[in-house]
Amino acid sequence: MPLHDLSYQRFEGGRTEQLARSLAIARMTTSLLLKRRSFLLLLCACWIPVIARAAQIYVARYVPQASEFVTVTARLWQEFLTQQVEYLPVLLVALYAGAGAISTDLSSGAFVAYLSKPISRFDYFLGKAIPVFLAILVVTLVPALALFGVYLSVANDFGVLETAPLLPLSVIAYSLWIGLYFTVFVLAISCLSRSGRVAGAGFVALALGSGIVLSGMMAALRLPSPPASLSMIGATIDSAHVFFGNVSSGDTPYLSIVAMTSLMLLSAFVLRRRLGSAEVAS
Amino acid sequence: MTLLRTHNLTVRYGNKEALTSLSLDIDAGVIGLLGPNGAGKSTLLKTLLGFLEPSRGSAEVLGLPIGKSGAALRQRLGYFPERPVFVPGLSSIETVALAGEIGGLARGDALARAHEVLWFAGLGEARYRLVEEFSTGMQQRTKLAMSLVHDPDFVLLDEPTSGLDPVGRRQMLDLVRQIGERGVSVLLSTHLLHDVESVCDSVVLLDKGKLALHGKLSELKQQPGWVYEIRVREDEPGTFRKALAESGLLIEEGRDGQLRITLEERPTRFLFELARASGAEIRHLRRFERSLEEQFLSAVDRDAPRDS
Amino acid sequence: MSVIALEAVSRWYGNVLGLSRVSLEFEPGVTALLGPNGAGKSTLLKLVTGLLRPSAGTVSVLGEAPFANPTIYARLGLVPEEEEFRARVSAVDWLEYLLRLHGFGEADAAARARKALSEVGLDSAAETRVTTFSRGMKQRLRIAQAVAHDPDILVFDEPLTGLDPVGRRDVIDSIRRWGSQGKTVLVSSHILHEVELMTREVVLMNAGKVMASGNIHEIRRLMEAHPHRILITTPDPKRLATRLIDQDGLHSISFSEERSQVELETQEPDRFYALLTELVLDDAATIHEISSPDDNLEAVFHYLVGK
Amino acid sequence: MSTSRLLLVAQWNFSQLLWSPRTLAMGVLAGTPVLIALVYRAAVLFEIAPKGTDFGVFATLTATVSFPFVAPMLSLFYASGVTSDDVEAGTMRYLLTRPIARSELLAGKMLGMLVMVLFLFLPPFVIGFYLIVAPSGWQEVGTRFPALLWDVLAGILGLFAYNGLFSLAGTVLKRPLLFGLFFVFGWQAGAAIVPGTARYLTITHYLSSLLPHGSFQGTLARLMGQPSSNTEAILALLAIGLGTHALAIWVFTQKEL
Repeated sequence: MPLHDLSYQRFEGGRTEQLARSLAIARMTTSLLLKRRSFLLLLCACWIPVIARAAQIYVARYVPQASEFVTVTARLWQEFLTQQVEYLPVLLVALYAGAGAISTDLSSGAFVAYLSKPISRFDYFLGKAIPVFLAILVVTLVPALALFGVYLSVANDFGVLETAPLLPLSVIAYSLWIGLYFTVFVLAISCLSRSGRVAGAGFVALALGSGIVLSGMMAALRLPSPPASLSMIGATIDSAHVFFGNVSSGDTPYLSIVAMTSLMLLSAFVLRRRLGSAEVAS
Repeated sequence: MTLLRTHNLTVRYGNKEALTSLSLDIDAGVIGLLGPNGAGKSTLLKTLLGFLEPSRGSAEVLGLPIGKSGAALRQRLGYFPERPVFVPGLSSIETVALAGEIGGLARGDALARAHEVLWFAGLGEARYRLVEEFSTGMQQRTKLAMSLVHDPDFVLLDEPTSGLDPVGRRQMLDLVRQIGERGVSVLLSTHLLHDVESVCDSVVLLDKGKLALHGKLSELKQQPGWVYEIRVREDEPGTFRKALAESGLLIEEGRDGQLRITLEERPTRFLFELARASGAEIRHLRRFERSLEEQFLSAVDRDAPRDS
Repeated sequence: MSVIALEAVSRWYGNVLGLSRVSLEFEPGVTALLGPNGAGKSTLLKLVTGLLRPSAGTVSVLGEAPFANPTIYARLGLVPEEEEFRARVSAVDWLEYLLRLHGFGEADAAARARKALSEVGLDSAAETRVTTFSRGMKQRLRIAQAVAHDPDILVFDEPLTGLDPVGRRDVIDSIRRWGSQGKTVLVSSHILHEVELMTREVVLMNAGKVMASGNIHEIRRLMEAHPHRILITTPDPKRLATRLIDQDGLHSISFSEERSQVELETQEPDRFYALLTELVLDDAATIHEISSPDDNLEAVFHYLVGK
Repeated sequence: MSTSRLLLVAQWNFSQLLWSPRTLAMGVLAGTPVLIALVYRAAVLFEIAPKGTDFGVFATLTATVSFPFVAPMLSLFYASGVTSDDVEAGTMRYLLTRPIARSELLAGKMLGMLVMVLFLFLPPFVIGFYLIVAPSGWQEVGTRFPALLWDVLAGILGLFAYNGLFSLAGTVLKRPLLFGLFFVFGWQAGAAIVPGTARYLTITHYLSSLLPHGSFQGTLARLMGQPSSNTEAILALLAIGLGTHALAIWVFTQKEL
């Protein structure tokens, strides 16, 4: 019987592709999030509006007395998604999953450990962005699609989809759009501070504060309502009109798209500068 | 085989030049990287890893030019950072396996290899516990495993024994030695000269971003002539020393209280006679090796301001 | 009355034991606290400096309980264990502020701050912000803040952390000096050969208890379970070994022709050292080197801690 | 307590906060009244804003931005760090081992903190007032000046209360920011619109009762309950402030850090 050598051994196996390495970070981060009961509770709470909407669809179909004031149109999906933003679910999920994502790595030294491995800084960013993005989709795209399921299973025709055949595409595109928007923004805030708490507070202050200060200003000026494109949440809601094809409503939906794109570009710029700087790696 | 070659390498850090026209040519092996604070040791490590960009000059590690090679070079490098590292919520085994996956190992391979290197690093059942709750010693072991898990050919260790207790330190140095024996080159950056003396083949000493000393450890330690260190037990302190001085020997006193005497050849009866005559008994008598500390102190500019 | 006295002191953190019924007294001079990680050294130092309260027993410093006790702090200087240290001011401003908290006037505080900085070799970095300091510079500053008000009691938790060889040498010399000036200095350190340069007085701790305290060589002498090893280099090891082998009190003896060495283990080292002198002088034996690899702190530590 | 050391700590803490990166961000927040005032003036100049009284604009500004948002946020971002700032920067141990009583140390720090927050809050507020009201003529300024004084008094008392509460949270809790955000945007907003006594456990209630130009809480809140009298409101705010400050000091003297 041979004596086994337990001393240091070299590795003989093969290597994986670059993308697999980002996905490893993403997978680990996601599983860490899902291990936290408070996060699961938050996700559940964010699904409460879904139940209300499902009930609405059900009532509209089966309770004839209610059909006058409870109807189901293409508008339902747009409202559902914008309300997920307006009444904070998207914001809270982004805050929970994203605010500490990079700052914790900076303060715990994990950032340097990741970057000393054969991955690029973009790979790292991707690994951090995917979980946040997915978490946002779990409270937007997934329930919106589930509502289609509910609708089709209770309806006896394709009603809404016949009048608006592109609706599923609109839902998907808009969900991805807000997912991308909040992911990039929250990560940009996250990489600016080594403390997840400060980053989280900054995110909340900017996301909510832009709206509060703005509406305060408009109230002082006695103007009816602030241009949506100037507040983070307002712009997100306003931009939905573009995706759902009712450009004539809302303030200036295209302006909101432009404002959001600018903020994303700014965020990307911040991320690039900050993650790339030598100071972060020290 | 050349491990690391730099040519006029200049790196700026903020508005300060951390490395100045550094030209090095180092062969594979276990190399000690020494230097006072601010000498540029960490800067050199970070430059090799591609965290910092040289403003002038070039460097090649394992035959690959730094900067351009990026990920391909880091595939063959392992890095043990000086500061603590953990991923909140992850156990030691998960952290190391993750490091393995990022280092390009398939998931199953990474987990198996993580167990293997953690075993090697001496972390037993504790590997299932959270790294953030570890003592310094266990954290350092986890860091060592993280730096080795993707099987690098060259590991950069930044103060691996810092914060370790004497037992942990001894074990860590044993591990470094073993890694070296497996054909992995090691660059050991440290302030503890004893560590370098006990595991390194050669030494690179930086001072203010420049090369101050480079050579094989055995050659550096050689002391020309017959110099001995001697310690006696005596009834009346100082008598023996006086007797030595009277006999015309060259005497120096080390900081540890031992006397250093320069003889003409190997020690003879003469010393013992002298001891007995002055009521002393020789307790320690050894050929003196130049300590790395003395070389260090003489090679660096001691009085220079060391601001960063 | 001792400067610092601990009487049956225990300290728990929840269920975790930090210190268990420790009684110790510290007098002026340098005393080193040694032990593996988790031995309770830091807990002890925090108790002495009043950052923690004992769970049981009493700690007294200059006759008073130290927890949050300003009277004690006027006469005590602490270098805490290394942690994040990001004062967003210049080193000299930081020191001046601390000194003013001691009650020194503005000019006095400024002068003392400068003096302390120059003592630790930071003069030229006095105006530099602490956040930009290297690890070693921060450690020097930690030492400066501990000594700037000229305290009688100095407590150092790993004072050499992060220092380069130049800094280590300077600090070791300073610690010796403060000890010889009559200050009571407590030092915890892991680097044993450096401790040996600071003092001979040690307290060895393990698992929250004191295993031994006193002079290193005395402790070594008392450890009868571990015989002393003596290594002798001689051109004719076989002959020397033959001469020594009939002696009483010898545990073991071995020799290697190849390395020209004789190695012996004995409980009575004094006797064998004397014998060696006799052999050389009266029996014409030639001895090139004599050394005792385990008569040092490193060996004592490893024997007591048991690894 | 020796006043000179307490003042020394306060002064040091103030200057530390003043030159911190946080103040840059907070300055933007604190400056919003001035910003809004400038926008208003521009709007009037280019005849965009509909007509109304200038003072009405100022009242809306205080009621929608300054008191419900700027004041609690300023206080939260500073006061919640009254001990943790030093702990996180690793400077706490050096302070604790100085011959100064812990109560004095924390009292000094909190004083510095209060001055800092007032320093950020009041000047833009007063400047905002003048920018908005002054063009209506000095007589109008004179008439409205007592109202401004009441606002300033309310600001001081409100920030004192908020600072105490958030200092206490910062001394006791691990996540004072989360608590604070919940308190401001969750609890205070919620308690105002339910009938009953919950409103008496908010700072906004007393603060809005004090304001000379009416409550800044929404219409719904006004329907649900009456404001307290000025004396009650002043006493309540003082009591909250003193109580929380004292409690924070007590916790700090007992704490092992």
